Amino acid sequence: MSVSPDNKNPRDWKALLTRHEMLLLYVLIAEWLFFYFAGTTTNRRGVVVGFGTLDRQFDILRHSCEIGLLALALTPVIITAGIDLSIGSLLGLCAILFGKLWHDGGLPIPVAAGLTLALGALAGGLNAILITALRLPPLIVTLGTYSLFRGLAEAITHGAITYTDFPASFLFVGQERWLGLPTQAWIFLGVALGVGLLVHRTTFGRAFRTIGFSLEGARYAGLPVARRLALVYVLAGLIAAIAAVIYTARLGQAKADAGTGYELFAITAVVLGGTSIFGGSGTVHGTLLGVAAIAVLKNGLACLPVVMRMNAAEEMSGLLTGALLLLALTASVLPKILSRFRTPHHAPAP
Amino acid sequence: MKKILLHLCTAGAVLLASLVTATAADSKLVVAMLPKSKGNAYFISCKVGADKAAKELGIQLLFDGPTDSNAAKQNEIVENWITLGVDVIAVAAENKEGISTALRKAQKAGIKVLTFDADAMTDARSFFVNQATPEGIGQGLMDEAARLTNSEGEFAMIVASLTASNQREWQKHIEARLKEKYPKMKLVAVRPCDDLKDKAQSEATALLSANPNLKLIMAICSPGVPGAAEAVKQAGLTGKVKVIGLGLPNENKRYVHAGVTDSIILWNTGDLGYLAIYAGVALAKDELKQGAKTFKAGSLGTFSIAGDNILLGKPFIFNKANIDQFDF
Amino acid sequence: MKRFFRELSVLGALAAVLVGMAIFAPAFFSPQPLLSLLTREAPTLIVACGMACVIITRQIDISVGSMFSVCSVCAGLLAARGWPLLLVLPASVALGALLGAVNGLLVAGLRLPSIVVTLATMVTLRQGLNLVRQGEFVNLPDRVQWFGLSQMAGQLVLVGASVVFLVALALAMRHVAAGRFVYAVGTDAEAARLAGIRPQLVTFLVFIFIGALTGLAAMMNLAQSPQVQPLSGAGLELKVIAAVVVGGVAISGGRGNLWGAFTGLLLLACVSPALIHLHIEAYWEKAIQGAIILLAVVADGLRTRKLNR
Amino acid sequence: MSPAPLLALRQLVKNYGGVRALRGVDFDLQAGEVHALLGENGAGKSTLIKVITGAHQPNGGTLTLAGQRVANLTPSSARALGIACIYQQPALFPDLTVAENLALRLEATSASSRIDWPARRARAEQWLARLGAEISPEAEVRSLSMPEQQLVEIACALGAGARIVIMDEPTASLTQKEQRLLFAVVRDLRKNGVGVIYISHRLEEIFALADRVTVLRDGQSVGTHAVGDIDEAGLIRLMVGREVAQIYPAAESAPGRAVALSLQAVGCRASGVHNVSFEVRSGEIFGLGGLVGAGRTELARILFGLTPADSGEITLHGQRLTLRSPQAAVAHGIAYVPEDRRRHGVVLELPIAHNLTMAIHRRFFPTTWLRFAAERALALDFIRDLAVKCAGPDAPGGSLSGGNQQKVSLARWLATKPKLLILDEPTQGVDVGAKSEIHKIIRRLAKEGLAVILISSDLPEVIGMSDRIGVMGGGTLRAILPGGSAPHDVMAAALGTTERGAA
Repeated sequence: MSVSPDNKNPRDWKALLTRHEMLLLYVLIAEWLFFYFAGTTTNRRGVVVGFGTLDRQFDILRHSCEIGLLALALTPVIITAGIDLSIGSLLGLCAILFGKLWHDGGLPIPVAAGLTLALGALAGGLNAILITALRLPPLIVTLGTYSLFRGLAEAITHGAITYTDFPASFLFVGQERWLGLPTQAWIFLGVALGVGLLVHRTTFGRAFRTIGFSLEGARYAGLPVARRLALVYVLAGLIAAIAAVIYTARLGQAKADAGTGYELFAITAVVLGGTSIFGGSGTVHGTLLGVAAIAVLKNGLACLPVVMRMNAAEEMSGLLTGALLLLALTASVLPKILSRFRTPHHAPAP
Repeated sequence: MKKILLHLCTAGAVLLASLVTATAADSKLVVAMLPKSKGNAYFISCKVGADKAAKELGIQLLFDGPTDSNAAKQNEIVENWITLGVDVIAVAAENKEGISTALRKAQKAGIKVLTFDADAMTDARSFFVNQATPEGIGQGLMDEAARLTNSEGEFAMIVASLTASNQREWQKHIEARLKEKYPKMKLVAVRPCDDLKDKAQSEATALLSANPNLKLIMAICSPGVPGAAEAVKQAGLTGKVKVIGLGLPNENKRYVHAGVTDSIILWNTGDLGYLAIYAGVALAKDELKQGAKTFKAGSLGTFSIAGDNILLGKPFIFNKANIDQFDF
Repeated sequence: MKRFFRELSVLGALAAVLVGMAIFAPAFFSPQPLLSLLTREAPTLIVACGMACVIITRQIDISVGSMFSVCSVCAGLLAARGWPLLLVLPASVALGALLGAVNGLLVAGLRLPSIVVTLATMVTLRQGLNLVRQGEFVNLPDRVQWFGLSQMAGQLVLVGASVVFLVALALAMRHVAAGRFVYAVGTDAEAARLAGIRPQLVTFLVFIFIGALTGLAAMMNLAQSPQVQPLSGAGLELKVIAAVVVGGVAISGGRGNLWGAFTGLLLLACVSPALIHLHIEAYWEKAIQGAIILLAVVADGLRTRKLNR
Repeated sequence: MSPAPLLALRQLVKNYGGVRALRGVDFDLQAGEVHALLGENGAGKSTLIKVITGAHQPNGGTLTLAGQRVANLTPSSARALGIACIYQQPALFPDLTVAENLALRLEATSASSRIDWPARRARAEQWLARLGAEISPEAEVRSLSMPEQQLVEIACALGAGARIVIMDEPTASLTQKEQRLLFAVVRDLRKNGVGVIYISHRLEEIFALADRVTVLRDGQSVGTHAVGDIDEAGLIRLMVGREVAQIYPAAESAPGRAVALSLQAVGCRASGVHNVSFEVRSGEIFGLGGLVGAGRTELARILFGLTPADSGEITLHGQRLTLRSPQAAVAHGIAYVPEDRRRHGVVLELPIAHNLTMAIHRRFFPTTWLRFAAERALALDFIRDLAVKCAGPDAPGGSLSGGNQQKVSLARWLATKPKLLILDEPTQGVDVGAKSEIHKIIRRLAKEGLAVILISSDLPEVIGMSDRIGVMGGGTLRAILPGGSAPHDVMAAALGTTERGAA
């Protein structure tokens, strides 16, 4: 989706071409081409296998849906200069609640799912209240809920119970294809479109940016700061719940450890996508590119004969993701550093 | 200017790619092995045996898994292998149901699937290389514990994590055995150590001070055993509080010799890996079919098959007497 | 008195917990096990000191866990190679400082947000270590444990050393100019610059400092058992940050002190043993810890709210 | 004139990348003189200070201190050489105590040096006493009022034993009493042979205090005069390079009869405002005079719902209002142009267009769907109407000069078509040209029937602009005077009977 960020001048094509998102796109293309050529082989039975196959591309999509959703949830949060460390744990909690509602509660899947989404939003609301009503730093609040949500998930299941044996009709969401694409991909794209429009095309997104740049400024402009901030965190909770349902469908099981460590990947993707951790600037399509870049890297590496011989796909992908993030960060500040020598876009206002 | 950059990137990519692929053109049989968690010394020792087998059979072995035991990661890796078109997948399932969906997919794609160490749903694989049934482990550990404590008194357990499914399985069987055979024994606490030795040590220390008449600590994850042993040693309770568990000889030798740890129960993990690979290759070559009663695995000789379980043999009890003969 | 209200309230909470334990589980206070428990926390305390400084400068370092693992393994390997401890210790500290310097360079030099930088280094270091070590234990020669002292002596040395260090650092933060510079930078970097302090330099040094301390802590952990596990540092960062924040160090920088961080750490460290002594099921632990953190944060919120009125 | 001036600048040049902030400044400061520095915003005053205090390095020219040519000055070395600066916004450490703030600025601290807290406290007390300020050295700076912080700043400078003291708009937020104290201090400094560089937009201050005045325009010094040899008109001519015919446009119409806003015994415990009652008619400019801390901004914050009133009645056009939040205030047609425009007035990073529509999201984007074209059009209109000097509607607010930022901040609220417009120090720190333009705009709005409340610490402004002047003090309304009354009366009212005549 090509939603142009509404804080840039669309006519300035040169700036557009050198913008972070574009650079990331180049990286992504290069990455993809590399793996396409290096990661595709024909096996003993003469079948073309590896990265180049359509199945693999679909798998990449399926595997990145949950983290992708969390990244989408985080984008508005980070644009308001906030952060939410709890979404990974919340995914776990929601997965458990979903399983419990369906299995123990005996509710039909759609109802259970609906309730789970509501509960997810509710949990997000807890973050929202602490952050807006008490003006607490999001980092710490969500660090607390990070432990709390995971803790509740374990407390509910005693760590032990695993909900499983979901009906095929439900597993379809996570494992089959619909209209040519993995089913959950449609949900993912839907959410992406929704968040994208919200952030780039509505006054809500405008308010998010304003708050991110200057919270006081927003308040003095009569913007409903508290309500907008709350919205962002509730939305994050809601999307985390959606991710939880998809996760359950993909694995066919709900377990208290679902989504452990996902928040880090999500943050990485968002920052990689060019959203400033200081708030204000950032785009949803940037985030999507960030998610894609990481997903392609992870899956591509697993296809490289060299890496296979080293039996190190997992470690390599982690290593390179970290390195990629550092690279992106450095790249993002380079212009600023250079502009200390060349012409700046902002002379210090008198 | 950026466009040029773009072209350079692609050109570079293609070039690099051609180099890498050039080295990849070998058409060996490919067997992919998926441990629960890569970092875990237990599976590393499995890999040693697997490598040996791979060399003997002249096949390519892929050994990859989550760096922390994580069911979702396991599925993703299996699905990767499917699109890689490997010939055999051998899995130690972190989670029965979770992994099975992916394994069935693999079978549909014409890939031979077997499990080792921890089984998946029976319809999702053709054979299970069974080192020892959960019952076997549970009963073995419980009986050993009873032997050391004269079947009475309090004991505590240290597990990897509250959510790891094989741990739950074993714990279940241990508690079952406890109920039916040792009424005078009492399980006072079950503590997770997140597969961290240091945490196991802290937990065990607390357990010891909290339960003065604790007779024995049973650790059913390999980092847990040395952790618990160290705690007992530091508490100066060597001999008074026994330590047993599932662990690797090398990590525990010093404690066994020091008399802190009485015995660790384990099968020969090297052989487990070795057997799994041999079985896998046999499957791929259609030398191993359903209903077979025995199976010959290279230098290890013949193993019996019960149903679709290839039995490695009884779990082994390491103690002062024999532990030095093993290096894994 | 009023200025230390926050610290005192945490101390109160800790006292309450201890009293509770004294009533319901006096065994908790039997000296030897208690000493052991304290010894287990000694390395964490050292890292917490560093984290407090970092947070006071309005930065954060979530890569300490990975740095801890890397230092442990490297120090372990050196010791196993037969290096004398007198060389291994400085080596570990130096390595830590080096890793810290990388963070510092990126944060202070390129002015990148510390949370993201350290997130990146955390992932990179952890996976790098996995790649190299594949999770294999490092077996240490016996002379390493307790630095070759008797166990009791070793434990006393470790606990004593960490507490002495804490006191020294706490005093330094208040009574040595450098300490005040850290506060100055944390409360307003620009004002600090106008006052002739170099904020970027201070930030850089603080990151080196926490790195070095992590190296030290890794060493103190090494001395407590005959084996090192590469995973050893996993989760350390959250534990430490939580302790510091519960102890009343403001994430917005410039406020709080090490005494608070210390009490905060003790409070959180009590949870797990307390649960064991009170025979409460383990699966409540995470939830309770989360609740404590939230409680502390909410308390802060209500307090600052009153101040702003 | 003494042979070697304390400070001599010759052809000083400073570029920020392409922007030439200083293009050749000559400036002399003698020992024992107060040398006023004057110029529109963006003329280069702030930059000049940054160079003198070593915060920035000049790209060209020479800087000579007491005959000594100085190169690459740093903040610390500048301090060591006896240069101290009192900044517009105090550069203090909010989380640290007053004593420590002083210490950090005064002590030549090496990182390893030990800290002597009692001595710090003692020194702080001594310097604060010398300023006649009742501030505890133990107080955290964040708990101090703006003027109090200013005094701490000055104490820092004095404490530094400075030979050259730079004061950048020091009186901008000081009360009359504190101002007089400050003037006394400045004269005292002069007597002791200290050179004072005094920057202010208030000409009367300059004439009251300075010996010489140098005018900057577009980064160049356009003339230095003894204050005796030049009058206001002359100075203004030098500053803007043109005549500003009349500083305060006369009212072109009498305010209407209809009462727009009426307050009945309004108060708010939290912000110390109590029992305020007055009426503002449509088309009327109601000036709020008084000293800083008198409760004027606090009253404005009540009317804008930032700190809700807990007593009294507010009615707007006969409708009784309860204003619990800014949103509520905006919904009822109340607009507030805040004092601190950089922090509250405009969002510096966002384009002008976004800043303009910020307060009218509801009305301008009824579907919450953004209409970029319409927004740009609206922005262009306002840019034209208010003659905002900018690169276009997409230029970020931060790229504008103070005066133009103020116009944008004003335009945002005009866009809401308010019934009541509250202006808080609309011309503070704004250059003379923009100042008179803003005054014209205010008049026009009043003419169009808008009820305006004008808060200003600049006495002539309040008196010149207002139809009626409400004078506040101690958090309540002390008196209501007709427009154009004598400054003396206003000040007397503001100070309350006790100090009558002293002003």
